[in-house]
Amino acid sequence: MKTILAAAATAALLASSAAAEVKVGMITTLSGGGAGLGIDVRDGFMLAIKQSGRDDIEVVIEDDQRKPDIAVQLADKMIQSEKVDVLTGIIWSNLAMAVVPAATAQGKFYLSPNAGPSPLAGKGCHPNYFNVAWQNDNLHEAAGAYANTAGYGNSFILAPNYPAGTDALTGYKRFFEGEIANELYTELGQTDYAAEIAQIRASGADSVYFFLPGGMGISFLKQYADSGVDLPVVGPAFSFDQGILQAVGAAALGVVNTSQWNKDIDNPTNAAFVESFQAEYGRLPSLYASQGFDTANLLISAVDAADVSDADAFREALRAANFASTRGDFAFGPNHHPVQTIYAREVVQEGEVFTNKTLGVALENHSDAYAAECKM
Amino acid sequence: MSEPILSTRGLSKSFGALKAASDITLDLKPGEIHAVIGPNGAGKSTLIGLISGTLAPDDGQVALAGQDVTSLGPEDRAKAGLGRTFQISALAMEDTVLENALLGAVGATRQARRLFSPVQRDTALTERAMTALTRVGLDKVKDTRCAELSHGQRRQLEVAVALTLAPKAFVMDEPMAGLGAEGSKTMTGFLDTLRAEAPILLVEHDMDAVFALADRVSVMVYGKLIATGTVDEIRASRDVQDAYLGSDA
Amino acid sequence: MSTILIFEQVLNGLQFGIMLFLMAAGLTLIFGVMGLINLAHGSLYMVGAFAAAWVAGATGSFVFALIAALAAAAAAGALVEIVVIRRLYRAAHLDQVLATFALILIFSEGTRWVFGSFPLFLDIPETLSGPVTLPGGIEYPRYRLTLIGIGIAVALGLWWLTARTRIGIQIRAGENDREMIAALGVDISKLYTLVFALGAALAGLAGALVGAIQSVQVGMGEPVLILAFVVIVIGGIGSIRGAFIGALLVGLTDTLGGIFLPEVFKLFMETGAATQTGSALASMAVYILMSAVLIWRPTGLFGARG
Amino acid sequence: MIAERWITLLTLAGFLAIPLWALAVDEPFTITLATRAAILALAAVGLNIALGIGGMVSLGHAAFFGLGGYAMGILAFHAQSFQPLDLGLFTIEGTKSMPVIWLTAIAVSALAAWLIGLLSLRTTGVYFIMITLAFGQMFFYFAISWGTYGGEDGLSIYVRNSFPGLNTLVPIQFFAICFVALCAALFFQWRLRASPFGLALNAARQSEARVATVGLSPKRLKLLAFVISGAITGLAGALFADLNRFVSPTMFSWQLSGELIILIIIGGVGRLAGPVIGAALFVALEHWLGGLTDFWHVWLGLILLLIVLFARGGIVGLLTGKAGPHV
Repeated sequence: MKTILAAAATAALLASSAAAEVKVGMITTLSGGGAGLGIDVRDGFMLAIKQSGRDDIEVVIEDDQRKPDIAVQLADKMIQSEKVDVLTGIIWSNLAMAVVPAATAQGKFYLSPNAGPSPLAGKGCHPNYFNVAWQNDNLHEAAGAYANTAGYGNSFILAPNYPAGTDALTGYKRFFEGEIANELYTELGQTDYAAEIAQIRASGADSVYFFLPGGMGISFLKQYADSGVDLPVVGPAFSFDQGILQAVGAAALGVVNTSQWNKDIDNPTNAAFVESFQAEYGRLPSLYASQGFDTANLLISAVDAADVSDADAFREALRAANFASTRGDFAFGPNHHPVQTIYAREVVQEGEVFTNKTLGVALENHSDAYAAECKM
Repeated sequence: MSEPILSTRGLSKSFGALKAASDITLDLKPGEIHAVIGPNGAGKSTLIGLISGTLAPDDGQVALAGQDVTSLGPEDRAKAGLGRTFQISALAMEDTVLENALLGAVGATRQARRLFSPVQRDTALTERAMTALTRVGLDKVKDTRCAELSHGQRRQLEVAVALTLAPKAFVMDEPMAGLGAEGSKTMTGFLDTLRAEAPILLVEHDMDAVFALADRVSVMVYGKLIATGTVDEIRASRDVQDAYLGSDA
Repeated sequence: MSTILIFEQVLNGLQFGIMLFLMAAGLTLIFGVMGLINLAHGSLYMVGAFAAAWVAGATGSFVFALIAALAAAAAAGALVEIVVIRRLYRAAHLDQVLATFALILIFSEGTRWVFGSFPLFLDIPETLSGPVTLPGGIEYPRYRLTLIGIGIAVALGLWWLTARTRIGIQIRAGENDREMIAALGVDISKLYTLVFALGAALAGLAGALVGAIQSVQVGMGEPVLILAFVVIVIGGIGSIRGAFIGALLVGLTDTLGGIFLPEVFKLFMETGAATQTGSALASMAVYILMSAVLIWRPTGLFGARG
Repeated sequence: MIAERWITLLTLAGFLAIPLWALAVDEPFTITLATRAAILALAAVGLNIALGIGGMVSLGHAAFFGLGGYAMGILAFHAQSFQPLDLGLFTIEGTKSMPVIWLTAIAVSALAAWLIGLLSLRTTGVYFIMITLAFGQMFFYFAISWGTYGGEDGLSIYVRNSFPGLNTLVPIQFFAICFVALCAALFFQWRLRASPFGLALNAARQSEARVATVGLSPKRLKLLAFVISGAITGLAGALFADLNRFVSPTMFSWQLSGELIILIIIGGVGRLAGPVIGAALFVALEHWLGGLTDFWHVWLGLILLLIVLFARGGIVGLLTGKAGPHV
């Protein structure tokens, strides 16, 4: 055992004396349902690595199949066998909850390109955990704030019956000042919303807020558009990202949704990102792609500033967030979650393609509700 | 006159509109072989089902050794002392001959709750099983899988498993079927000696065997018993001639 | 809660049930005739939806899309029957389970290989979109009414097919006795391929019809498959009539449970907890229904006894 | 053709050799993979007693796997948060001790198996498959919406639970625990199969009428087998949770029940080594094919098809040249 440890130490010394090699483990969903999100994160991330032209960052990519136990197993592999320094890539909150606490406890850095479950932002926060996307509640809070400015006074709100769904409705209610006509928890994976739409019709609400990620959102929007109910709909960006919009089609036109990013956000990094992503992959980038891209650029900025084997210095470099984000200004709050502006955007049609147009700011320099609980 | 070991009183069973058994009353006395004969579809299998407990009667009672067993299921009737063989072999076909006989021994000695000691190393159980196999002449094929046995051997194994139970009464559903002339003769000889251990209610198509073995014969037609008597009485009965023997034999 | 809303929810439950029936009918037919547990039935549903989405995208015609869905699913079904399933009729149920599970993997990932990881677009045809006003002032989507109509037509068609036609007689005979039907001089393997393709076509039709109001994506078939199994088990395996009743029961239980259970819990709990508890119980409702039916009648409502 | 006994011994020897080799060349992840395979094999051994010997095709064994997992998760959660578990009448302290957790997992899943078995055994065949599925789904949806223990997010346990005298965080030591548990279960199954009970249970699978005729109740035999089966799968669930230091409702999913059945069919139904070979092969394929292509499920599907079509009786059936028990 001793000799193995010694060998490992020598190897570490050698590595640090050479060009600061950084090994990144990316665990993301590349097969089965929901693979589209993981593929976008991966493509965005790898685009940034490629553009940086660096050869001192090595990325190992593995498919978690959206199964928590597989994700844990892959994390073990990356830590034990690949000996990565930084982990990233997980899309889903439940997978993040399975992987992140154990990984950070073992001294690894974790950069979240998508999931931001509330325990990791509050009591369970960790100095080595950085969220580059959002805390889960953020976009819902922004939607609540937008609903106020739009003058809505009575919302019908619905989400699937699981923790992220509860968080979503809580987030919306945290900022929305009007009445709640009804609060509905649907079945996870539900595909038919006729019954819910009938309730919306009968509820007397003046607006609808829903959080139904993936195929659930597609089904809801198509059925809603066909139902003849014409209350305005607000949602988080997840049901209106570039990958999903084409499948919803005209049913989504005019729907307002909240996002920390859009392809028309006016800054040079974003313009270059949108253009190069399209050139590289032949499709418009989604917000997941932008998150992957930002995550990689944050990492690159930290690698430039500090040696990953010096954990404290590297952590400081990450905290500084000294990189040009596709969202414009980007900074971390005390719990290592973003403090950022969240926009309201509207679904529009550009030629054959459905996409989003920014309407305005929903929440300016917004942090999250859990930062105060974080002690680190 | 001795008390019957097994008796039925007014047993009836219908399947929809079909009266498969109506008002069947018969008994089985110590030391006798009582044969039930009748054409196909007469309700003999239904009667066996009612007696062994796989079918619940619409009406009537079954008593075994003075105990009313009408409400009991097949396993409890077996516990009460009924040894039954099947017309279509119901054996554990993937298991060996010995294993099937051992099952009988395990059931008879109520040892199925033992989870951890190998049954084949239990000398009491194996002796009980081997004794039964030897008596029907299957001891030499004890390690053969049932699926590889001939029809006749399966019949013999059915009887052997019933023997391991040391029952108070046997109910046998066509034990001669598929045996061939030679095998039939052996089985007839064996059953002849068996009646001293426990009486046998014998449902059988093989008339030679029935007439050679039976102390009494009951004739069943269309779900009813039309006659019961000694072999000679039955042979002489006009009713039986008309309903059955005349047309069939 | 108003009567209109309740009536509308009952319609929704019926419509959901009738779509389930399209899936369940094929499943129960295949099990009844060939004794095959076909887990890949959900994949045929997906094949139908993808074929419809692809053809609708290329031609813009919903009718062509439906024809394509029927044809593609039937062809996929026949192909699978000839290449794989045919070798499994005499195999243990467990081998059938493993083989058809393998088919799910191949179909799902194969579809993702061809069509990519993002959902496809399939829309309701112009003429059927929007709501209609029913007597009593209920506004109800025209497309969903059409679905109910198509489902009932298919149910009647199936009844006619099995009760009144030569092929139906063969199918019913095949359920009872494989040797007998062969002795009648019917080409049994052709009959099986035909029945399998018919079941597949029904699944494909359901996939296309439902795909227009849901999301056409890989993995869409499995949740429906599980529900379809629930349906045929409640109805009694092999019984088309049982599948129809079972489908309506499941559709109504699922829809009405989701609406009314939270309301019931609100009577004695605070709102947030009530909706969550009610929804949790609602998602279990069809399974509770199924186990209750099976405990009461171990072979389903219309299953063969004994 | 090879005798089954040798296959079992060779399989176990191989199972032991690979992690030892991995330890020597410092490939700790291979040890983790072997541990995962051992635990899945243990769960499938449990199912194999019900399925392979008793003929009960349960598509609800994930219920027991999940219960074992949550027994671990809940006890360890209360230990790490220092809040006793309030059961109304009395409270229980959380614990990080593996033996205590295992006993709890076994007891809880055995109780659940008794209840589920009692109701499900009224049915047979496909109806039995579906009613067990229904019970599994009820647990699944309950776990998803039960917020106290994380709902769909699941529960993270930060440090692996402890076993007296061992450091469970060292991969090879945790593997040793799981491997010993697997061997113990296999030994138990071997003795069980040869016992009077095993003989009767095996006969009950082939002919319920035969068993009833010798005075035994097939239902009661099957129920006891189902309880034993559920208890072993529950133990595996507790170990699986400890391997991942995480429990979530996916442990209750019907896909997991299906996977366990598939492991058994690949290896060989009713065979001692069947679940072990099946699990090892499945984990190896998952790992190796997953590394080759994003679309590895297609190839996995094709391999499974080939096994069904050309290796009746699974791998063990292929090696011994005997088809094995018919379920």
